[in-house]
Amino acid sequence: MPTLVIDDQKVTVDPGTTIIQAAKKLDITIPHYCYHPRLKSVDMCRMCLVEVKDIPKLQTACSTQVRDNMVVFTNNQKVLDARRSVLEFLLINHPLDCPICDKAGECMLQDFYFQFSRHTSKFKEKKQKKHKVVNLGPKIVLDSERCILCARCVRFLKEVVGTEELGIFDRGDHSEIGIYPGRPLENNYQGNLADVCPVGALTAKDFRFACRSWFLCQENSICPGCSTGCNVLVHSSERSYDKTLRRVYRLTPRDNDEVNQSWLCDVGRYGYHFVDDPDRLTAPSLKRGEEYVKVDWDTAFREVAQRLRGIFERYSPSSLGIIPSPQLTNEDLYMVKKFFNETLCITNIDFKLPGWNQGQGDGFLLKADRNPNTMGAELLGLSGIGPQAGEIIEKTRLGEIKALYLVGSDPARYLGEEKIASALSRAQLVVFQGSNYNYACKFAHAILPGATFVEKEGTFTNAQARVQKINQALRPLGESLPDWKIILGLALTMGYYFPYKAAEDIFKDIAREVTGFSGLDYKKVGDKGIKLALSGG
Amino acid sequence: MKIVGHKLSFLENIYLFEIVRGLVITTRHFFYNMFFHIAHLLGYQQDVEAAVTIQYPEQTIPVSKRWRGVHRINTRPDGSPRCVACMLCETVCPVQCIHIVAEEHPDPAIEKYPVSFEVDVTRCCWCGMCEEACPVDAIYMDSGKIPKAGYSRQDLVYDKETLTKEVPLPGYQRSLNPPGAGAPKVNPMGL
Amino acid sequence: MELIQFYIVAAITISSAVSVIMQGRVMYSILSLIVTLLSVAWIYAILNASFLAVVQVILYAGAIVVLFVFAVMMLRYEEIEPQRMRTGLIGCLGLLVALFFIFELILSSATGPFVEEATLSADFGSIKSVGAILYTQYLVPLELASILLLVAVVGAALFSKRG
Amino acid sequence: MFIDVAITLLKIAFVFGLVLNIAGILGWAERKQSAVMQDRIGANRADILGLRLFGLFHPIADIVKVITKEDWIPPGGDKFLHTLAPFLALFTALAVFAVIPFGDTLHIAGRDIPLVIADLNVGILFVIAFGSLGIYSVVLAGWSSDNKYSLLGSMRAAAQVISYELALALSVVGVIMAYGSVELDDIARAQGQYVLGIIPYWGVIAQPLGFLIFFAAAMAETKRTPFDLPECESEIIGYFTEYSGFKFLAFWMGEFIEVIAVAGVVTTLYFGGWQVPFIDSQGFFVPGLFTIPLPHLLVVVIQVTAFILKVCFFCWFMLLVRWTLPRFRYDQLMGFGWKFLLPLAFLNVILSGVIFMSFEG
Repeated sequence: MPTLVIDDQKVTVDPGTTIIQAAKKLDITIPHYCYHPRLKSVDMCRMCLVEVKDIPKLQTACSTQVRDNMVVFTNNQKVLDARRSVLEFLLINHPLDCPICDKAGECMLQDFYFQFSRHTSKFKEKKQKKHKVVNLGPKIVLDSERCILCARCVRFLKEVVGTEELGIFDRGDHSEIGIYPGRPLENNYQGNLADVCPVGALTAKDFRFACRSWFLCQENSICPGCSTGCNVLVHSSERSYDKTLRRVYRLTPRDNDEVNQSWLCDVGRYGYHFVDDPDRLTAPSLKRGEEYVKVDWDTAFREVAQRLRGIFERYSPSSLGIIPSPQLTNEDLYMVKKFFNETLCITNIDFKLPGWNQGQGDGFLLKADRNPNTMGAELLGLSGIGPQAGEIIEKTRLGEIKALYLVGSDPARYLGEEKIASALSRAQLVVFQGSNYNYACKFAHAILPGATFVEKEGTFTNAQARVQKINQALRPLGESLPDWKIILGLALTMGYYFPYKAAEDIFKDIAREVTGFSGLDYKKVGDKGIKLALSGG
Repeated sequence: MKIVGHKLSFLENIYLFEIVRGLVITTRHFFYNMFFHIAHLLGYQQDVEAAVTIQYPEQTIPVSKRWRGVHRINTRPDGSPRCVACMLCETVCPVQCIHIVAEEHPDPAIEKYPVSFEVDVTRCCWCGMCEEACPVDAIYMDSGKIPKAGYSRQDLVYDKETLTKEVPLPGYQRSLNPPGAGAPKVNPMGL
Repeated sequence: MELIQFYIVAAITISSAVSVIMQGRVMYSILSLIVTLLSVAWIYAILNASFLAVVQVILYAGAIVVLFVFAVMMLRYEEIEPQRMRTGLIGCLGLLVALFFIFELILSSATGPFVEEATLSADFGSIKSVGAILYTQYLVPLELASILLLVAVVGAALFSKRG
Repeated sequence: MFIDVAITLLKIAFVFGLVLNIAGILGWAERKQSAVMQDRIGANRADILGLRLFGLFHPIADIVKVITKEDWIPPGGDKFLHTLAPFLALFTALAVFAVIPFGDTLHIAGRDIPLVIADLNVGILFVIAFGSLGIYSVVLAGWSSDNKYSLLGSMRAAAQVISYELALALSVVGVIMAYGSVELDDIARAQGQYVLGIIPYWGVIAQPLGFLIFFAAAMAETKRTPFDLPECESEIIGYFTEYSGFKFLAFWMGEFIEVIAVAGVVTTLYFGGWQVPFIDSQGFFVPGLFTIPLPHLLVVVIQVTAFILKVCFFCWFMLLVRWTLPRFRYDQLMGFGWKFLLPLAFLNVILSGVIFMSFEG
């Protein structure tokens, strides 16, 4: 185990470690462009030069492996001069158009220039003109003038994705990134290119010009796109919602070695738009004749409670069907189970609509099951109590089930509109609770707006039975509420009281009652999640 | 707290003479001003002012060259705003009165432009920081205008078209590139 | 002409006086009282006693009832149901007294006027004549009354200082 | 008979037309005068077809504005009294003009027409009586508004008016002593005499102290600066807080009418009424030397004009005072009334009594 000194601090690392990794252990950041912890080092940018004692020339920290008794200086004058020179070199042909560059504010070139360089350009000649606004594919735009040719993108596509669409063309100061003829960017991981690029050369079309990065807030969350449960950061801002109808501006991957490393697939990355979609349900509404009337929560609860009670009194609990969605958090699902199954003794609860897990996986991050919390729903016992979800719909069509309560689920997506129309139009009461409008809402007698994953706290259990936490990044849109709160309110109106003030209280009960969750709390789940100890594996 | 009092003399104490003194002062002003008002009406003594009032919309005080009035957006030769929607003014604005929505410009040389550029003058505190922040010589407050009153709040939110139409007060222009001028003299970004 | 005027004023006086008692709302009761006093002043004026009429307005309507109003303004404003006529001993007594007066009234109008008609001097009821009577014939009662008032004023001042 | 009624109606029309017009113009005068006094220009923006006329359209604009405003009655208030109060204020202020003589007796077509609406033999006492009835408008306005601040404001206003009424009434006693009558007509006529042959024997000569007391107390009665504590619209909530629209205008007009009433009474009592020095029914004369005879009608016109001018002067003077003096604090106000003006008024009565007695004796 070599022990070395970096800037007068001693550190012991595994053999084979590079200086930049060892410095990271000491919380010393060595500036770099081409180095990426998950890609091979190539020494292209020369930014990470550090001085190693007894070696006359500066060494690249990203590729020099540590030796025992090595003494490294990352911050002395020699190193600083070198960085300055490297930056001056890199900026020779840079167009300096930070005001219109999407990367401004999170650009490493900008940061390091202000930190180390602040030079006046000595370059008198004409700047090299290159291609600007080059369409690399449906999601990415390239600006060659801003490119510093660190080749991170090229290497990402080669090493991680393996599709190798990008390459460096031409020579010298004419060098440019480009796609091979006839091989456009079509893979499912292009979004990562914009993240990987240290400067503003590659920008995401989805985020391009939508917001300056410094206006954004970040919150840890989990991608709701599939059962992988990739760790993400939600970048959000409410400042111009009225003008742009946008509050969530992007999702970026968050490091988690166990789940997604540093990557995020495009399906998940661009799947957040439903959060600010115009079809969001923003106020509880009740059907009056053919019209929907917006009401306040109390009125909505009273009406739903009254009609549910009416059906209970006239028929039996078996005339009521609940179809929750595996898109909901553990807390929401637990609340569904606790209230409808354990308190009201309804057994027609099931989330497995036919075809619920038949998306298309790609074998890397994207799973076939496009629901973030299928495992959680299974563990909480929301399946297999009574008939399957498909049977519940069928029973509704036959008139055996008089009332249907949909919690976030979209049966029309799997079963087709015709079937849903024939079933739901027969029911005496259809309550739709969810965040966005869908076909089933057409038949709902009451619509209760639920919050989306960025607007509530909770946990998802991914396919590897890993419990991961989502945090609230935004206020719920309009009057919408987290689903557990809606059920809590409905229960209270019907005369059942549950002592929950926050999602955390519900999770405590889950930990107490559900096998696998025992002993957990939000603190233990933390930012990176925790794997459940399941007997079956 | 120290109260510095002034002992009233007997004459002051019985009010009467002090009241008369006050009345004499105001009466003097009244007749002095009245005399000149009438003289002005008859066309005499025009050079003597009888009132310090300035009849605002018709008459204005000449403002200082540094005075900050209603914002204006500088234009390119083709009349489009010079603004590249970098949102630095929006960022620096201490009262958040500027709202910009950016979009991709069809011309890749310009690349980014504001679809909507709104200044809410009801919120503006006239600090002029937007002027200083602007990297492309686009926003200036040298129109020398005081915002007009409006019947609704929306009337006082100036949009891109309004702001582009504003011109600098003659002789007061602070921007180095006049609106709609040819080749810009100052071109920090090559735009 | 004068008689018609008198009957009108008398009607106003009596009806407003009844209103003083029958009103449910205190403020209206007091306003009726003012109307009563003003119409009494009018009667004085008809009787050529203009000084008395004006003094009636200044003193009663202008000063004394203002005190009443002040007192009422201090109280909480509540609507009071007009009280029923109370039967019982007091009611009977009141009825008896009323009957007696009505009887007297009928008797006197039947037997002719109480006072013989007299010709008035030209300045009857003017300030001069009232003053002359007050300061000659009724000098002592006037002075006594003014001393009483003075004592009351001094007493009030003293009490307000002490309080 | 019929002609008598017609003449009385004519007089009423003349007086009220004059008073209401002056009151309307006072609203403009107040703005303009204060502006001129303070080196400003004042309201001059209202225009009809570009014609501005020194802002004379502002009173009209004000009235249009006020009439089109919502007439609001507090839901918890007393609807009847709330409506009654402002009109009571107008009525009591206007009634005073019934006894103010605005000219000498007019001899025309064999008739003697006294130029006063009602020649009551109680004269000045009538003025005081209606002044004291004016309190009710204040009290009822505050009480019927169902607003505790209005109520407090009305209490304050009523207290002030009652306090100053005493000094007001007592200061008049001196005038009554000087001219030996309470009738305003007699008082005005008696002021045609001359002291030492050349000085007009006006009330202000006979009663200088009484004049000051009367004027101060009368200004307090009109509730204008420096005695404007009941109103001071800008900072204190007063008795007409809950008033709007036309009823507010009624209070506002009432205030200006009171100003004119005070000016009229002061003119009549202390400044010779309709008397013009050295002009009597015979014509213009220089005492002891000669007389230039003037026609009767001209003399009457001169006298009536003189009366109106005097009233206008006092209106102007009261505006001048209002825009010169700062406001009293409330305790100072009450102290000034009770501890200064009232003893002074008593002193004035005693002094005048002694002086007149010694002159007569």
